[in-house]
Amino acid sequence: MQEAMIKRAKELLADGTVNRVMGWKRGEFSYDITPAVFETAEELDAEFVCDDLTQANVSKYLIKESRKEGKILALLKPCDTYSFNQLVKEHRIIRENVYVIGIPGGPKIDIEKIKAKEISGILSVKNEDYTLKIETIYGTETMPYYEAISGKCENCKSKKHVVFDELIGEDGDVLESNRFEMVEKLENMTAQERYDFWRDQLSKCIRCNACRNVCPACTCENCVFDNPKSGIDNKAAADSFEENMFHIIRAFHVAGRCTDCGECSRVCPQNIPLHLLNRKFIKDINSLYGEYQAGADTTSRAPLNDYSTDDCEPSIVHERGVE
Amino acid sequence: MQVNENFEPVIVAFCCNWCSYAGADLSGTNRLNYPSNVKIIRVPCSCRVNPMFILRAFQKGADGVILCGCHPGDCHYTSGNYFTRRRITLLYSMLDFLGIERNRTRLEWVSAAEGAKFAAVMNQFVEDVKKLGPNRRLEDLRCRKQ
Amino acid sequence: MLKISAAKLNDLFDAISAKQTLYIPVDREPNAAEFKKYESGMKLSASLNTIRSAKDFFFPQTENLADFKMNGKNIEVKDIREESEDFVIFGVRACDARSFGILDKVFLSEPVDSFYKNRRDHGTVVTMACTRPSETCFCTTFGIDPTVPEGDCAVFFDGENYFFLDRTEKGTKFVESISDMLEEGDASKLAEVQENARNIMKKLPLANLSTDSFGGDKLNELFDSDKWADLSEACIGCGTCTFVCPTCQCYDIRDFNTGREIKRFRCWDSCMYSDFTKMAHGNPRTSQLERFRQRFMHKLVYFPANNDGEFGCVGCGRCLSKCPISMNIVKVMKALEVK
Amino acid sequence: MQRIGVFVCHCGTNIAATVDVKAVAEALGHEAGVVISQDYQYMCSESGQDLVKNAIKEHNLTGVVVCSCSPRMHENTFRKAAASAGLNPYLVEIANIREQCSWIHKDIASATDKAIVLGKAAVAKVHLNAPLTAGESPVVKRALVIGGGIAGIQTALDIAEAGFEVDIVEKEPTIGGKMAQIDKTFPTLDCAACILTPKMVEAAQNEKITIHSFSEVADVKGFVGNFTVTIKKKARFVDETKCTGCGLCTEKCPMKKVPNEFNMGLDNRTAVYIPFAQAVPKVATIDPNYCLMLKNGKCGVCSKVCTAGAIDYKQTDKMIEQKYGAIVVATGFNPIKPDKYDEFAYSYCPDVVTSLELERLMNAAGPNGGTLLRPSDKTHPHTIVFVQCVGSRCDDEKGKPYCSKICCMYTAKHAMLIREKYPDTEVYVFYIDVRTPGKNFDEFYRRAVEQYNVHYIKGMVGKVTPKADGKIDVQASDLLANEQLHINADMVVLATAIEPDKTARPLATMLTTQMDTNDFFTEAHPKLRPVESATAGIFLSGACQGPKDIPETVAQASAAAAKAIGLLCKNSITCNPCVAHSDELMCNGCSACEKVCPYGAITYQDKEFRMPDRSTAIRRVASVNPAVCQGCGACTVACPSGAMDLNGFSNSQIMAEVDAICK
Repeated sequence: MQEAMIKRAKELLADGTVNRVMGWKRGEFSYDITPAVFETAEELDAEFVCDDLTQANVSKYLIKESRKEGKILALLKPCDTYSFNQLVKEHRIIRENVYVIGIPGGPKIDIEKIKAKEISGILSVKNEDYTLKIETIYGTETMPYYEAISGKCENCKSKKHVVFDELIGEDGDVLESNRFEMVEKLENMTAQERYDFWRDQLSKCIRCNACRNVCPACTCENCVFDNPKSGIDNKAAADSFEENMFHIIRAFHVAGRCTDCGECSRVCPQNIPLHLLNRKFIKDINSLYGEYQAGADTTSRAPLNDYSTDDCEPSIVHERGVE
Repeated sequence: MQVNENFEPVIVAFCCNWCSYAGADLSGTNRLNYPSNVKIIRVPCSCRVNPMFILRAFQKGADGVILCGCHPGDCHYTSGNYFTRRRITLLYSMLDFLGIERNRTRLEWVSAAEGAKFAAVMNQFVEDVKKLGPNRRLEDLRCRKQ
Repeated sequence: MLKISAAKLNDLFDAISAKQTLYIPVDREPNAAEFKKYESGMKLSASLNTIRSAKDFFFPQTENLADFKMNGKNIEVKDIREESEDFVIFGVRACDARSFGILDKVFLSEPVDSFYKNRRDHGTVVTMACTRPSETCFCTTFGIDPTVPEGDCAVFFDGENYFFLDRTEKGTKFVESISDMLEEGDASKLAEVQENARNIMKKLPLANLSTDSFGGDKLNELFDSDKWADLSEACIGCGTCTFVCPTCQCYDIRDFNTGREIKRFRCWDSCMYSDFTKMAHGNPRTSQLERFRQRFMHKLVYFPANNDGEFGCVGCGRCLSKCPISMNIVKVMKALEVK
Repeated sequence: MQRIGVFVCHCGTNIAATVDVKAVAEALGHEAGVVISQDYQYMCSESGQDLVKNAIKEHNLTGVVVCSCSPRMHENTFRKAAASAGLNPYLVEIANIREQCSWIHKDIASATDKAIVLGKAAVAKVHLNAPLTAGESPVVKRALVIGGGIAGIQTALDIAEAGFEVDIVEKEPTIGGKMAQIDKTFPTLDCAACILTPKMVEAAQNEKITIHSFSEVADVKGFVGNFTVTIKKKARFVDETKCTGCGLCTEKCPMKKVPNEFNMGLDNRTAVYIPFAQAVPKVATIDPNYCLMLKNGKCGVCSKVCTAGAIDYKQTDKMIEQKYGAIVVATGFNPIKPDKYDEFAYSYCPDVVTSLELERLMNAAGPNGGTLLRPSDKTHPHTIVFVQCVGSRCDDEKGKPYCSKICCMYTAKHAMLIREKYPDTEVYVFYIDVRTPGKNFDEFYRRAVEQYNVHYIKGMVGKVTPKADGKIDVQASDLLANEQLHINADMVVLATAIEPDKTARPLATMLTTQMDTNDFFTEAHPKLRPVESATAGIFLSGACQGPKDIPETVAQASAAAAKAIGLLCKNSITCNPCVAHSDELMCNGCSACEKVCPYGAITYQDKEFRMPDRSTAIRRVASVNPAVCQGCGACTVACPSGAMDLNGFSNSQIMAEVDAICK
């Protein structure tokens, strides 16, 4: 697959369709893959990588890239196409300046899941018939592929590319997923248990802003948390309140816009399950205002910019679940 | 739950200018009683209330926040309160998800004619918040009154 | 050498924590260790390192500096400093131990940062030698021997026993304070364990990373390098690298209005942030390229220039595993290296 | 540094009895920035206002806080006072310590504490108030009326009468609308054409009125006082300026089998046609769906017979653009088609007709020349059954939830006319209720029952079944007698629900006005602003706003005209300065604000900016039209970056109030 991508990218560079390629670059190890822009065939041959460990959603980079001279080729996994579409919808990406090739999605492997099995000194990871063969400084280790699946791929919502100019590999379908399982589990806890759960999680936050800065929905020119004029700016949580505040407001600002790409939880250095906050909003929106998938199209009205005269009252919160 | 008789909660009420603020005025005109814990902030429309304001109130020491607007369909700006309803439903649901007590927040539709309702709503809300006691789950310790 | 058997380690922790606050690394979840205040029964993490570095103990992420109160037209300033209590950090790795030396150079040189010094004076650093380094480790690049860590007292594990080597006056006091629990032991197996670890270090993928191309005298060529554009291209401008880094020491000072008083506090800042060192006139570094360059120039050029050639990196590898886009100091060094 | 004056009103004893006003003034005097804090018996009185004015001058105040009654009461009073003393009126804030404090609390201590807190919140807010100036926007002195029925005609005539240019856009070839199709009107039974056609002529002859018939609104841009509307004049293949309306072409046209819309398809017309004798403009129109020349290129008879040379087969749709200060919507209604109601056999039994079809059947200009005959066999019907509420007051999806309002009365009219003209005919009316609130309405209905012996039966018609002998079996229930009935009828007339015209919804989108779920236009306020839409400068006339009979329609049409005239009289409009504004440096251009704006006040433009990294970039940014924005603030919350803020109720002002209350 990687070879097919490189081949096609080189063709599109050569025939002048595009002048750049947005992809990924290999690093020092097998897993430290960095999003990168390639300009020549040589660079692609030397450094381009797209394998089981390539997780990053590159759609956010296209905001800037689509405003540069010439057209750029973007290789997008199914989940990335939702982010891309949402950004087109919000006039952030200039669609005409991007040539989109839909590429197959995951499930991707997350190195952290391997390291969590107390496997260290990892030199290489190979997928051999759904068993991972891991070469380490301390010898060879194996583990089942599925145990190393990235959190963002665990409840894949769709294998369908919602936008593309051409495909490499086949297009898939929107999947039935049980992605709200954990949200439901929390909803069924008591308020005290939920409070304890989130305090435990959010108190780990170091406010590195990785979740925000990687998020394809967080594309504000200037985030309210960075803007002294907003009145709520802060750099570090000086009190537990500010940990809550940051994550509540961030989730609220992306509610109805979050495509559930899972990047926030993937990049969190403290492993906070931030995607649960977004999924809570998605679940509520789906159940209260009708199924809505952000990024599925570029024309629908976002649920928070819309209403129905017979919407439920907020008191519904009191009627559901457990306090 | 035990009610602490000495606990006087701080209650912030956001009221839309056209209906609820007028409703609050009417309950005054009719000399209807509700606790002085309730302090009203006038906003043009309930849809002006940003979730940030609600969180800010809790941060700075509020024990309960109530938002009042025109009845759905009666918005002076025709649709503002419909947006409010969605936003606030989701916000309150999220606060609930984080384990914040449900009764600390409320949304009520009070028309300019419903002075009695305004007073009744405020009486009930203050009583509910008193039952909960001081806001501890969504407070900023730095702002706690010693 | 004085030792304690692995089985009795928790007894030792109980004894230390009875006298002063003790922090040890524990597993919050697999592959995610953090320093926690010891409570009886807590298990020492087997992880190589913690996610957050140990710098938090001396340079916490947020710290109140002073309170202001308005009284009519007067402003009352309250000094809220309190003497720190004595505490012990157990299980600090060699890289983090070296980072304290780097932080000392910043905070303990004139004018001395009294908040930092207060904590530093009261903290005893008990380090733990590494036996099982990871592929992301490159401390040897900066002349650190992870098998013989610095710190007030170093602890070595040979698989059965923990051996204690006091290295400073504070360390000696610490060992004395627990001497009744320790016994003299045979350290012969230890040398073998250390040798084994050193051999692994030599075989690590980053073992050959060199600092030859860096240092205070390389300012202009490195600053002007055309590689920065490529290197910084994917940087998302978050502060992960900075906040997990044991040597990053930049902070911002802010005021918080509680309604009754102003609390002046400082908090970590990151040179990756767009408002870093923003002043009245604006921001000296306006692009992510400049901000990105600042971080690495600081560690590899500016810091050694001002500190007798000492680099501002200890090779702990945290940024290698935590950067959301996997860009890090090793990639920067390799790209800028003069071969 | 701010210099704020605080003025605490006693309001006689209204405030002073429960609030220690001196203590409030004293406490607020210590607040940051407050340079003077006074109390007074009646702050709103002449001398009270002078106190404020003098303090503004004497202390060079930058802000004023009045602790008094509700701002809904005297905010304007104090703003004016401030303005007269040279302080921007928007630098005044009111702390409501009467309605929301002294009148509701009995305990002096707690009421005083609360008054102080409310005062502090107002002081905190006024610190952040900015002087605001109401903008002005010019008014184009021309109105557009969309729809040329009786509502549109009346509105246009009234506006023209006041001396303003007004254009009517009518999608049909003639104005007149539904009223032109009606035979007689209730409750006076005068002839509809006799009262309508003079008005149509008056409109045509009025110099101030321009009629764009056979035209549609294609695009609307702009805002109150300054709309730019594109009107599509559909090709009618006849040069309006040349056609004399002689009708020769319609006589000679060989294509004579076109269903005649004006007569509800009950008879036929030619391919080139004039809808009815009194049509305005009296100009022929060629129907391209049937014209042999336009379809096959063979015929050309009309062109040959036209002495004026008005026929133009090459005519195309034409777009014209015009500026207007006000727009009146008068798009009217249509009866629904009852073909979804299988039980009424409408779709397959020709003798089951709708009420509007009955109007044509009875009309002298109708298909039968005014004699009521069954459509199927042209015989005289002896038993006629009227069914009320067909599709009105319906719970299911086939019909409408609302009452169509006019059916009860026109059915009484039909029943009475039939009994009058054909006394041998039995007339049955099945109804849920008979609703006759209106001047002389109930008397009219009672006349039908009592004098004309119309059989009113409270009950529902269950099934209408055409029989082999040409009769119709009407199976119904009589709820009062509690029995099932079978009526052997000759004709059945369905009082079908009325619904807004189909063109209304796309039009509402263009106008950024709102509609209810039934596609009726929503008025700005259901009680107090019934002829205005929520969008400034757009007014509502007639049944497009809800079901109405003719007198109501005409009344509303004149009311809408009055509102439009009120607007057109002004040379410019003063805008409310408490409007939203966007910080362009912060704006993402994501369109969230535009989506929630009920007024269409937000537009986007691509602008070049110098970015923080000294590069230049073209960015899409929002801008708010202050003449259109009403200041609700919906956009400020929809905006994630906080670029959108509201004058007078800014984020920082509201948060300052929150802080002051909570501390």
